[in-house]
Amino acid sequence: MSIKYLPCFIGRMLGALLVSLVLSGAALAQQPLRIGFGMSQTGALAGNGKAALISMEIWRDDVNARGGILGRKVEFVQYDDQTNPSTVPGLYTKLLDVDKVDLVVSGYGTAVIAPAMPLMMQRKLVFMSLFGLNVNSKFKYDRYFQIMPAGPDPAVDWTRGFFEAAATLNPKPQSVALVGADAEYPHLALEGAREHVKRLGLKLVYDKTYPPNTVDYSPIVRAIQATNPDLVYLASYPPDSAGMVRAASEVGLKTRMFGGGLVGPQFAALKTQLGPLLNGIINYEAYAPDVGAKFPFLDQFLAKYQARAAKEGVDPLGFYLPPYAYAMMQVLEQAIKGTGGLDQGKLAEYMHKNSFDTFVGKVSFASNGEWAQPRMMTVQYGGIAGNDVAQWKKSGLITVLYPNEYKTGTVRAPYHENRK
Amino acid sequence: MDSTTALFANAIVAGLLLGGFYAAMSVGVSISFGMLDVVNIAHPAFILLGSYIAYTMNDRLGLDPIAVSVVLSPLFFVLGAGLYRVYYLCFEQRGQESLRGLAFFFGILFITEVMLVLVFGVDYRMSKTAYADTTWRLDALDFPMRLVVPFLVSMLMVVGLQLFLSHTFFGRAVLAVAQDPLALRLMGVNPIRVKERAFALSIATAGVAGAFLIVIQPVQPAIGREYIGLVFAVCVLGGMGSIWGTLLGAFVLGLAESFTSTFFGPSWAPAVSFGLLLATLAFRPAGLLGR
Amino acid sequence: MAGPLLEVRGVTKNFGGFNALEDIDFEVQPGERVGLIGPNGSGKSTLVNCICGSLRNDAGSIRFDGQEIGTQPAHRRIRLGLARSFQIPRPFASMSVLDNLRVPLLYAANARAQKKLSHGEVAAEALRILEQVGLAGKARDTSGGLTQVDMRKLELARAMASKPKLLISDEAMAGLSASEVDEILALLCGLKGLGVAVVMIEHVMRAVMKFSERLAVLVAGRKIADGDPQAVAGIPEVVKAYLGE
Amino acid sequence: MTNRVFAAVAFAVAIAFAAVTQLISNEYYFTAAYTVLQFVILATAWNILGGYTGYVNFGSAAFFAIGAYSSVVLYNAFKAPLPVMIVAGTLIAGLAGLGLGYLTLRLRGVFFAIASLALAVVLYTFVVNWDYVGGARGAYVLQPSEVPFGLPRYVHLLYIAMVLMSALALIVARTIETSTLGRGLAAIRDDELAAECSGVPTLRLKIVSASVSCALMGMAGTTFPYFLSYVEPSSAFNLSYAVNSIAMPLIGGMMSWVGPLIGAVLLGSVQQLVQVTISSAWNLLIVGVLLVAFVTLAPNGIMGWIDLWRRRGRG
Repeated sequence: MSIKYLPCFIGRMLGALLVSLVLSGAALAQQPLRIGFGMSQTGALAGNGKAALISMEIWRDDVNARGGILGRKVEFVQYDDQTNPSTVPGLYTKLLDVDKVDLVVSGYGTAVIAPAMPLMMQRKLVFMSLFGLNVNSKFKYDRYFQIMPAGPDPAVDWTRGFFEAAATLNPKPQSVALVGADAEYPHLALEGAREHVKRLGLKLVYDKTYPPNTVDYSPIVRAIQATNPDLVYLASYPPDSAGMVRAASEVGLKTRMFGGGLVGPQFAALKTQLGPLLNGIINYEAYAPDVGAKFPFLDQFLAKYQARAAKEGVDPLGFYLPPYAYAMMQVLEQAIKGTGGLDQGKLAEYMHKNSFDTFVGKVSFASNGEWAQPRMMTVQYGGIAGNDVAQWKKSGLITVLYPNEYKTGTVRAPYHENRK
Repeated sequence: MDSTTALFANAIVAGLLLGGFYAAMSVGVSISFGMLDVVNIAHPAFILLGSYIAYTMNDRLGLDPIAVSVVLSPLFFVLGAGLYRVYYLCFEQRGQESLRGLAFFFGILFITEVMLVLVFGVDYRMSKTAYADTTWRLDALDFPMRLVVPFLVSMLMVVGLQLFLSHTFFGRAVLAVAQDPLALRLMGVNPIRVKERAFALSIATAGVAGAFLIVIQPVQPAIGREYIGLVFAVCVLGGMGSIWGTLLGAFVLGLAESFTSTFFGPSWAPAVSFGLLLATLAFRPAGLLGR
Repeated sequence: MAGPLLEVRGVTKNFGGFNALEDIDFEVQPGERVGLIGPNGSGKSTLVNCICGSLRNDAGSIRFDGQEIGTQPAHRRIRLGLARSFQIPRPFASMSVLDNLRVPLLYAANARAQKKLSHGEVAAEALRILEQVGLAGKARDTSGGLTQVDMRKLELARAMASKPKLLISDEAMAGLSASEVDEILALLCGLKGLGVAVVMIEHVMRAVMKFSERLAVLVAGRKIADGDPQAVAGIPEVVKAYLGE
Repeated sequence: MTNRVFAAVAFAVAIAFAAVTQLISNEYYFTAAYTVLQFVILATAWNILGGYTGYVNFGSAAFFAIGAYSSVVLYNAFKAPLPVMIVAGTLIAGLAGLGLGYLTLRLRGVFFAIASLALAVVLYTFVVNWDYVGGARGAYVLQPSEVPFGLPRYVHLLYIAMVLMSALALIVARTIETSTLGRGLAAIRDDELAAECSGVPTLRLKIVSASVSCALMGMAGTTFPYFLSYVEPSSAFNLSYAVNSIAMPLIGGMMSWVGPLIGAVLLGSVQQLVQVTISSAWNLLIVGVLLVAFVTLAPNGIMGWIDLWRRRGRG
């Protein structure tokens, strides 16, 4: 603010003070409800962070258009955590002690959720987190809630779909290769996959990880091919998802099922970049146009989201993370309305006991704060031609294999014959 | 070919292809750091700048990224010349190049990175080329064009640079400048001018290497940092100031990476590569082909 | 003590295929003033570097004060009482002139002394040496900003501060004016009174002839003459090799 | 001021800073101060080798991570008390510095710089593959529920630990600077060959300097696991530690212990401020622009300015 405006500013401040003094009693209820969080706007996960932020802002505008929550307008206080966990304790203490927000929610991803946990536990706050993997297994905090539909035992439930689909193959698969990036999510997914390998009595012929900044993935794919596995389960982040998919095509990987836990193809950027290379690959998705009818509210959201996302240059499809970011806020909204206030203990109790209607369907929480029912879908891509983004809005490209209530088809195996 | 032999042969091919790419990334550093004693830690930032320029031309006009980068390399040459002039005036002239020069390039690295973030955003970008998704097969050997094309152009560039430096007056002046600037002055050559051009040449190679990078893998502004270690490792491993050494160092690292990935576990690849570098520094500091 | 102070026997040094020094014998008696001359590239500086430990000789032995020093690191040799000045002055540029002298006083002189000097004594001693060379007035100046002749004086003063038994002065006069040469020469001659032996490497023949009690000549890595200065300067081979045709 | 007086003053100031925890209840200031102080230690430590001796260490993050991960090991093994973690991490990082120094400090300065970078990559890979400390998945280190000394929150304890460690680091740096050792290091920085020929045992001094510098960097990392509760390799080895520990002394001035302190407090606070105000890619840009601006326009940093100004005042 320049000096020129200072008197005007002071005048306005004095005015505001006067008004608030006169109306103090009545004004209290009219004070905005402030919700604070850190969200990655720069750094490795900034793309996802920005998409989530847009969704949350859409929710805020929707709520305010309806007159707010309990008569209070909703305001956000939001900082950039730079995808750097060490900024998180500072940001959240600032939110709570300086900005004095009424509620906090998490940023995107395990790495920035976990560092906020001790603070939440000390202050006994309800903490809704956005796509954290199994964060609460160590903290065991009863006011923690998580919006990713991974199920009560995230590690195991996350990979269940791939192996359930594999079990339907005829003849039954015998051997499996597990491979993933050296990072928190892939390691967790592989841990879960090992459980299924044991459960199904498969032979584990390859079980290794690679650094996520690898340039050439073909030696890895060849080493996997040398073990001739029936199944190849891959858990990866966007850049290495692209690298592994390319390498599999270049080396001509021959296996019956390939994929499972690739982060990246859920977003439009990688869908368009890889295009037909995705044909035949198994993966997980939170939404598919084929089962749009089972997500009756999502269309409303996507209509709002896609218009804004295109303008701001973030994920233009919004099938994956954005609806969940919106749903996270819906859960909080309903809990506040249900308890009639911000008492953290009552909120937590309400959230444990009730289920919530959101844009991603009915949500209810298990005792550890994860979804009571896993709902991530295992899918297979196919019929993709060219690299244009619009085709992904049509049905037919994403076949849902699991869970059964969403199933639209069966596995097309082997992978190398469905790749073309 | 039985499967183990094929695996082995493919590991060699993959290592060499990767090494060719690493050579293109590092040859500029070999000139600036190895020959001119300019610790240009921002080299990867210029590589990324090259990537994004190639990406833009590819995305908007559908041009081949590598062809674009070769045509636009004079632009990088000019950029390099300008940068060296600033560096010379601010640091070399005052005799403070070692530490402050380094910090200067660190700053340049960040500024370039942020500029790229502001212009292109933080999403991964990749170029589209006709050959990227094709693979040429010879018996059991795979030659993915995505790596072969950059490899070939890189070899042309590196060998061309070596011939240029060893067979022209300018080249010999560059080789001499690091050792004895005074003697050059007596020969009637302005060492500052020689260093400026040589540095400009090194930045021009960064532009071309940037196009290779975006042909090979998706690119995001912050990944430049991941290559700082690699380019200097290649340079020191092969031997400071030797282009053949850089080529050898690049192949050694490429092969080490592909063999570790194939036979031991890809997770250990960086430790093997950089362990190799540490061992070289401890026991043969002049590098494999050091003078 | 019997025997020479410095005794170089059969020292050889190769760079790649190039023989920089070949089988050099060279001696200096305690308190002696020796001149060492030779054309550019004859190996004088290489010999100094081998004696002082900046380079390692490939063959031969170097004994100082009765001790073999050929394998010791440079700082040990300095501590034994062997000091040198550099051809191109190398002051500690960020330090004051006085602080430049503190380094050898603390690390070389103190290392050898029975009674260590306190910080105050070190400063007093440094100032005394600066007075000797005529730099006392500039004791607080930053050494990086000195004039050429003052740099040379500082170079000698720093060598003297390590309390040497032998000082090797490597072309301390190159490029100085006649009166400046005389100043430096007077300084070096003054060391005789302190019982310090001096090896003077120089191109300025006037100074060498005036200074030396003995004169040695290096040509292309070999010593071709060693003896009385007047006699050596008269040997035709020396005249031919050193002064040109 | 003699070293003993300085140490007394430094600890007195530290205790005063620690006592503030009794007056201010707002946790944010302590969390922010913790981060700034962490950089004070890193910058001071880096400067012992980089500023005093002239050897650039790119691997600050690696030594910081050694401190952090040694604490993780001690936590996993037997929930060791905080002081034990601090001492152990400091020693282990110092030993790593000793080893690296012994292997590469006889080489030219740039080789040491590259070697420190290589060490960071090798250590990173080891940590990623070491399941006992969580590997790539990261490790959870939970703050004890009981806070000792009647402090309101655990972060206050971490803050006090950080204040005391900063005081220690500054005392060590100043003691070295004013000692014979410091003069030898400065001689090495100015001219290594001339130093050796003045009787300075250069290799030994460089190794001592590297060990102390790396040990203090490790010390800065020892409380990191408790501060974050969750440590994973990419946050512990974050490039920002390496960059800031170079940038801060450069901006403050590298010739004395005051420079890194000023640089760290200034740049650290600016970063904290930017984070909660204009919040975006600008944070990195500020470091970049400040670096370039300072090294080109004020090569001796803020302390250089002050010296110049003082001298003008006298002249």
